[in-house]
Amino acid sequence: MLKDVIFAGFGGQGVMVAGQILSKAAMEKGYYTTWLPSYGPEQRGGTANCTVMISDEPIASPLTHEPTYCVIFNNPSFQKFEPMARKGGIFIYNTSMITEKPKRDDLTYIGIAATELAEEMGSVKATNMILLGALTYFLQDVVSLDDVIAAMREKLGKKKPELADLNEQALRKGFELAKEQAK
Amino acid sequence: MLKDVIFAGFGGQGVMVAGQILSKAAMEKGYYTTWLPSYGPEQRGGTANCTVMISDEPIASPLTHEPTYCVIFNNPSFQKFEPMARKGGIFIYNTSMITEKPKRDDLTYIGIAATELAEEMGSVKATNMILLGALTYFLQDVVSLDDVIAAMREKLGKKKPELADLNEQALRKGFELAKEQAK
Amino acid sequence: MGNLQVVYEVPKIYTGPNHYCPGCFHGIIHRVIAEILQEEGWDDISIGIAPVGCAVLAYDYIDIDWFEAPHGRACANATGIKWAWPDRLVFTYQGDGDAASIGFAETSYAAIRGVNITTIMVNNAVYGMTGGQMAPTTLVGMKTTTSPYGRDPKYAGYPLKMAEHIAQFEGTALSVRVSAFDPQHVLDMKKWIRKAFQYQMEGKGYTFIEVVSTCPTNWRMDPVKAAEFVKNEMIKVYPLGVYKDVGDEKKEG
Amino acid sequence: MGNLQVVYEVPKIYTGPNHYCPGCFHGIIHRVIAEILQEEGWDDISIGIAPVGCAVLAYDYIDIDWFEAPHGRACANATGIKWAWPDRLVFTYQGDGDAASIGFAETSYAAIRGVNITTIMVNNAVYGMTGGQMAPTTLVGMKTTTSPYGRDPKYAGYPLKMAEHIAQFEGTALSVRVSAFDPQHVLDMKKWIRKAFQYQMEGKGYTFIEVVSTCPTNWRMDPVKAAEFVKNEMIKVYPLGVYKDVGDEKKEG
Amino acid sequence: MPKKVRGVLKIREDLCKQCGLCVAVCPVHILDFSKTKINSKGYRPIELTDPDKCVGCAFCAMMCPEGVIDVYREIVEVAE
Amino acid sequence: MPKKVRGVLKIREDLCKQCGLCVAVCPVHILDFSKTKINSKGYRPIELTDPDKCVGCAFCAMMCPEGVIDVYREIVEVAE
Amino acid sequence: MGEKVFMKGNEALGEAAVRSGCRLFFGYPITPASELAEYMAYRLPQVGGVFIQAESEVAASNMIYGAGAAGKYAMTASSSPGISLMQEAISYMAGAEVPAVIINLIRGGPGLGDIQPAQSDYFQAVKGGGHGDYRNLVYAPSTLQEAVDIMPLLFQNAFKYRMLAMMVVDGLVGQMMEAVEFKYDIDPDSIPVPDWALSGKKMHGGTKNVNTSLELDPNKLAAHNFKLFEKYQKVYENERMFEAFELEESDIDVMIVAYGTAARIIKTAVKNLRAKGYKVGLFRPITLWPFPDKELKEYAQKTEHVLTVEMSMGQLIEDVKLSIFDPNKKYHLMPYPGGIVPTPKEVEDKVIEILKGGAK
Amino acid sequence: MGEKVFMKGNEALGEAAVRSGCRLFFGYPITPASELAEYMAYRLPQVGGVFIQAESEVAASNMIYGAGAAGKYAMTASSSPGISLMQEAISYMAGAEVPAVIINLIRGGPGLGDIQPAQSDYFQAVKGGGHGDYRNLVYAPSTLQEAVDIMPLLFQNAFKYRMLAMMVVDGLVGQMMEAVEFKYDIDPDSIPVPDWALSGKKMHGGTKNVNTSLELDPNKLAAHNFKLFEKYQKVYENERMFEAFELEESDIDVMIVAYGTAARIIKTAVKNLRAKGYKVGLFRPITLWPFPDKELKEYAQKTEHVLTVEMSMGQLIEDVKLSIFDPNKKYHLMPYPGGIVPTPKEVEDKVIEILKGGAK
Ligand SMILES: Cc1ncc(C[n+]2csc(CCOP(=O)(O)OP(=O)(O)O)c2C)c(N)n1
Ligand SMILES: Cc1ncc(C[n+]2csc(CCOP(=O)(O)OP(=O)(O)O)c2C)c(N)n1
Ligand code: SF4
Ligand code: SF4
Ligand code: SF4
Ligand code: SF4
Ligand code: SF4
Ligand code: SF4
Ligand SMILES: [Mg+2]
Ligand SMILES: [Mg+2]
Repeated sequence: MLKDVIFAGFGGQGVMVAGQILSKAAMEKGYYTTWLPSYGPEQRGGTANCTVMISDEPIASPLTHEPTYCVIFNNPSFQKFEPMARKGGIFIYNTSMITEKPKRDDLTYIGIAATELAEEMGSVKATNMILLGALTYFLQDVVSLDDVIAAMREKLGKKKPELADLNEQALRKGFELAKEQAK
Repeated sequence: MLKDVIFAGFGGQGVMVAGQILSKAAMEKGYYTTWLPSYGPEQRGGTANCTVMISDEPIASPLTHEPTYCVIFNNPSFQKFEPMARKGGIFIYNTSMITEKPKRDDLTYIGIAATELAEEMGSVKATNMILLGALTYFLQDVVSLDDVIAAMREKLGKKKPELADLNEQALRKGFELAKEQAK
Repeated sequence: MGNLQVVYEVPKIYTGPNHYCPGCFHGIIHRVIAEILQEEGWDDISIGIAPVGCAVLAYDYIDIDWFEAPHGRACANATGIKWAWPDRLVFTYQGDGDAASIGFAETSYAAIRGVNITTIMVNNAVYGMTGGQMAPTTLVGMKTTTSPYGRDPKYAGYPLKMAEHIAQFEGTALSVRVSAFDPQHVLDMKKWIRKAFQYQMEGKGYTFIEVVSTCPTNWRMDPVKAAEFVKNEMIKVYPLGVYKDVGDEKKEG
Repeated sequence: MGNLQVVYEVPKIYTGPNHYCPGCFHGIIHRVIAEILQEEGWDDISIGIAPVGCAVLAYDYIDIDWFEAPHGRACANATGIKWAWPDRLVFTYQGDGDAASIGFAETSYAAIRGVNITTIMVNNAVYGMTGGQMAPTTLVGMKTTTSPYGRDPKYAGYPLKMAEHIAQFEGTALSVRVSAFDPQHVLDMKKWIRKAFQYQMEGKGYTFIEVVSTCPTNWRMDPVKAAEFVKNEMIKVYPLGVYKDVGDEKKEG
Repeated sequence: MPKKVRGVLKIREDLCKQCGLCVAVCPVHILDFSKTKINSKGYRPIELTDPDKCVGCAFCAMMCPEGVIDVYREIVEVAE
Repeated sequence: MPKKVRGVLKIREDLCKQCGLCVAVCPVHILDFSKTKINSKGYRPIELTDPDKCVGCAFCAMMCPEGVIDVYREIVEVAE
Repeated sequence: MGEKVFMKGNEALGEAAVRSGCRLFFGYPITPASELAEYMAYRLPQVGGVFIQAESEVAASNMIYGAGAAGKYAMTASSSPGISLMQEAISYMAGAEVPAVIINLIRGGPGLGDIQPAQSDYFQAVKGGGHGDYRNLVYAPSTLQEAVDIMPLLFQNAFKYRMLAMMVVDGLVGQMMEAVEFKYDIDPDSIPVPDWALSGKKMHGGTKNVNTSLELDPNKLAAHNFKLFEKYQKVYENERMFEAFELEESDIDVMIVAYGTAARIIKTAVKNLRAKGYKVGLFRPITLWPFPDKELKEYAQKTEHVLTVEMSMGQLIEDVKLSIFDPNKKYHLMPYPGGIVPTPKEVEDKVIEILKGGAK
Repeated sequence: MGEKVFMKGNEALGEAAVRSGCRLFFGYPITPASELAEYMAYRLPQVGGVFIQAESEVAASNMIYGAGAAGKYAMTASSSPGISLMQEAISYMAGAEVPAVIINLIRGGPGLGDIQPAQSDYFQAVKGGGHGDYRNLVYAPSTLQEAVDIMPLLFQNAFKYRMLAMMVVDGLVGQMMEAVEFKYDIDPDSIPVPDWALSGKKMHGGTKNVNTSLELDPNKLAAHNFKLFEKYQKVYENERMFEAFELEESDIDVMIVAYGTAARIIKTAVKNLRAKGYKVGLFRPITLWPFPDKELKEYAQKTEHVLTVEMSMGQLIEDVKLSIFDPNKKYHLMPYPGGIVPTPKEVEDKVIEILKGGAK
């Protein structure tokens, strides 16, 4: 079993943290997992992305060139990763920021107005958690929603406990929305 | 034909210059020739030496490990080069400074009280020229005394013309003494 | 623009867009250099030396010949270039880490040797490009990624004052500390950079301009706050002023 | 020696013979350092850093632990050694080329960082070891093998004044220029080197002693003339004196 | 009719990074970020909230790191 | 009998390099290079031309780069 | 101890050094190695250690040189251009037999290049970056866990053999987060101060220690060189490390040789190829010097095709050829310069092409 | 022009550079290269050139880097430790394709070592002293006359290919006096300023020139690397130089491979051995990179025994083996580290021993 996930968006949209939380949740469940960011000055202003791999055996390559799961935060990332996504993969994207329209028929697209929803819930900062929650729905054979919530709390809870509750709500929201759309 | 000569003594005794003049004289006669000094901080205080090679074909090695001609200015150099000298070689040494006594029977030793003679002639600085003059006697198949005098004048004459005459005298003196002893 | 009178036009040789973070002074300083070069007609004979630091891509932003230097070595490269073309205008554009840490010797030696070049050193108290590490100019107590508990003089010593330092050398013709936190100071900066270039063209020796600048990103401040921090805190430690100016005394001999 | 009263005995830890040219001050300075270390009982806890320069073999002449540094890097090596053993007495012994040219950054940064070590820099205005090339300290107009027409400021800039330079940094506890051209100055030098070591043991910061010295060989002067040249010419450009002394103010915090 | 000098700005909106340095220094406080536009970089560029008040001092242009702003002056007649 | 202080030198002749720094600073001018000895390095080491005059000031020792000289004092009675 | 922590590579490398007993870090920031310095700046003060930000890599390398000569575990980390600036000190440390640890997170070159993962400092690390004849211990782990596991070995072998130990990895290892387990936590006070350390005479019986790389007599310097190479021979005999992955059969279609990140990625290719029925295996040197040449030669007997995949233009392949030294094998090279990381697919395609006879 | 002058090697090297059209020298003193700087300090002002004593070799290398990018012939000279300090700039010059000339008068290492003639910076010069994948032109003349003869080639090829040209010799060449003939005297004004030179826009049509080694996009950087290696391939094809000495017969008892001073000395050994009836010859690479590998392989067909004599511990021999790449030959090595120069006698004895079957 090998799950390969890409999170991609502008720097500052919480792309990196979303990936780290997923990876951490997987680790706590006993899986092998890697998290790899794009790095360097191109982060500044430009797009940033990270790759999460989850497997039940040691992970050879932390890089994926054909991601099965894509969590996409902005237009440039949509353009970059839609063609790369693996046939039959899951393509979750933030319709609040993305004007691009799905072009492939071999992917499951999950469009969520995550930024708007997050704003409604109290803070745009929860955007990434909504999208992560949505992803979690498709990764339940590996991590449950509770696992991800726990990982999120461990990662963020200490520093910003007030944010943790909001984030939990957001994760749950995303999960629900994915469930609905996936039907 | 290959002539290999070593000049050795304290720094400041004119060892290097004597070698350069010989080498220059040989070059002017159309021979291939090299002059190689020992170099570096060991020059300071310690002994210094230079090797002169003269040949009618390109010189492969500018180093000799068995010099045929040795011109020796002080005790440490006597000790160092006497054992190295080539069988049948010419070993010229300055008895004014050297207390060592010849130990081999396969060398032609030419002992000259060069420093004292030079002092008598007007300056200790001519010591090296007396010894070079002596050497010249043995190298006549390559350079004549006049060749060496000319080279000396070119090398030193411009800067110190007053010294040049003394030096010529010294070269002639050394040449004569060698001639006498060699008989 | 018809009967409109020009008050200010961005110089044509300032060629954006740039990659700097919003509000970073690097852009202001570039623009001002471009203004001077264009106004004086020096853009045709100028060679800029870009540093390794956030301004590494400076060569994309001013339309003159450019050299990209190894980290810290800009003044050595500039020395080579200047002696290749003694009548060209040669300047280095450097960060504080670049000019004052790894390049401390090369920068100082340009002054000691009195090389007829100009250095514009942008002091933002951190290593911007690499993610906000401590610079020699970091204030005591200031937290950076390599001084997470605040700069501690016991291990890291004290802020380095380059304008004062460079002023001490006989080879220095001009050493000035300026800033850009408000329009007046931008104009003042322009005046001194122009003077530095002029001195260079007159063969007066090494000229050095330190610009007290910002790094909103690594200071974790918005640009306006960062500009205020310069005004209120930075220039306490790095007082603006002219530390050396040989005036008209010294001409090339 | 029976009823003889000792006026002066060469310290036992000064272990000659050395390789220096006759009359070179390096020997005097070594001897004085040895005197202090022996008098204070510090020889047991001292680590000296020898330079690349004529004093490269300093480790043969004083009976303490020694490190031989790459050319110019003595202060960086000393920083590593000092942080390995913070309570040891760590000093660098360097030439002017070593400490002020190739090692300019490392020496300066010991001061900027306030590293608790001592540097003794021997300023003989030339590169002695390599055969008398120009040093940053060479006087204007002075002929050396790489300034055969005399040091020309147009290409080579102006003499570098290290004691003044080092004094400017906050991390510096003591910066003094001394000489050794007569017995009084030798004693004065001894006083200040001792003070530097004392400050170090008290954790006061970086201490720097510049000794205006001779190079009879490369100056092509006899030793007595060379000493006179120091007295009459060198100290005009390199005035002796205390450029910084924090006194008892600053203790390790 | 009385005349007065009025400033006119040319704004390269696409270059603006919404840093606010110009906004902070405008002596008559007429610069603000657009409520309606987002440029290609994703920033809300500046706009003049009250163009008539512009004195054409070019403080904004002086401060702009991106070279967004050109400043001109025109003489306008003022209705009493 | 009147007494006076006299300096006594211990000279490690083999270390001397004949540099003359000691000679130049001796306040009573009693140091000179040996006319007779040459040491193992080939130098003529210093010697006292008039040992009685030595005041034991140790100036010579202070200046000596080679650590040639130790200086002691003794009280001697002086014949009137 | 022993628990798994999810950590960024650079931080794990730093923690590994701390747990190896290292309390001295001297460094200068550079992408992608900066977080290692940053972690040390944060961590060392907590454990009584010292972090010094040097003014340059020249200075940093000379600080570890000093600290190593003083007998203490010391470390620096940098990336390619910074490592180039350390070459003089590295040569000196070899000459003076000073132990220290340097991590090179190699990035794309030459020059300023980029900051992506690369292996193009191979020659510099194993042949001669600095002047003179010398060797460094060079470890090239393939995963973060392996890097963490061997970290104590770097310090211990550096001190055992009195020589520099380098770890070469790349930005991928430094930037990646992964679960790592620290199986050790060595008390620095338990590490004896060597008797050659510069620590003041009184620490070692009153006889002075001198640390120098100078020897003006060429005969003595030559003897010193021969002595060093005897030591290196011992290191060669004791310290070669490698992994043979899927190389059990006696006949292998293609043997791939790769190290570090390239090797890690190639394991995927090997698995995929195996799934398709190709007998493919990977020979992975873990020590680049001493290079496991005997072992590589041995495994090469099993195959006709040797495919070297390296994130450089053809550096590793020289050691591969020198090890096997058999003109009857077919040697293939996939060079990945400039910060490009190979993909399993590319390697799979190449292997298939080789076996179809399409590749030379 | 054309007359023979009796000159010290370092001075002749300087004069050769001046007559090649070089008017810019940036250097830092070091034994045994100092006299070259000293000569330039004396000579350049006479011909309107500029001598700058840099504050360090780091600075010197960056000064020639700047001057080369400005389109002018520029040069520095140093010896081993100084060359180590230049490795960052050397890598940058390769990446940015900046031409310049560096002379390395190699001395015994590692570390401070000694100041005697050595060849132990071979790997550093030809493999990778600096970071990243790159090559320098490396010339290793064997006599002063040869050094003088090829000096213009260094500058011209540096500019032709936009890359660094190094000359590696040793203190023996620098310190020796010998008669040299200068067969050229090139007017610097006759050398065109390249259109890529940084000289101010107006010099090249108003469009700016940028000289950089930075390329943050790894795909572009990889492409740049491949482009560089295409250039290197061209250099390899055009510029290999070697001498085959006494290698005419179709069967040779022992072929010695050596370069520089070692080769010069071995010619004596070859003559002596020939006089004794041994069929011995010398293969002498003149360019160390590009290495004359094809030619060496060709000549190696004639012999069973290949004896590498190098003033280092075993560096040249790797390229010898890679070139010949035939396990059926017998490879012998005489390593001379630390500043020791081989004697003809030692080499003669070794050859005789080999032919008696005594040597492995
Ligand atoms: C030899 C070397 N060391 C380190 C680096 C990494 N590096 C790039 S920029 C930089 C510091 C930049 O800081 P500064 O000069 O202050 O410029 P800023 O980014 O703050 O404008 C460093 C350390 C490098 N590229 N090369
Ligand atoms: C990297 C390097 N560059 C140059 C040298 C050569 N070198 C040895 S000593 C020296 C200068 C010594 O001068 P200084 O430091 O003034 O000491 P002095 O001999 O005058 O006491 C130089 C340039 C070297 N050994 N290493
Ligand atoms: S990191 Fe700092 S210095 Fe660099 S561009 Fe951003 S704000 Fe400016
Ligand atoms: S060369 Fe000069 S500094 Fe060196 S030992 Fe001789 S006199 Fe002293
Ligand atoms: S020109 Fe002056 S008044 Fe007008 S918008 Fe700009 S800052 Fe404000
Ligand atoms: S200063 Fe320039 S970039 Fe900043 S907000 Fe104003 S116009 Fe935009
Ligand atoms: S002790 Fe004083 S008086 Fe006596 S010899 Fe020495 S200098 Fe002269
Ligand atoms: S100072 Fe010392 S070395 Fe010099 S002459 Fe006097 S005793 Fe001899
Ligand atoms: Mg900065
Ligand atoms: Mg000096």
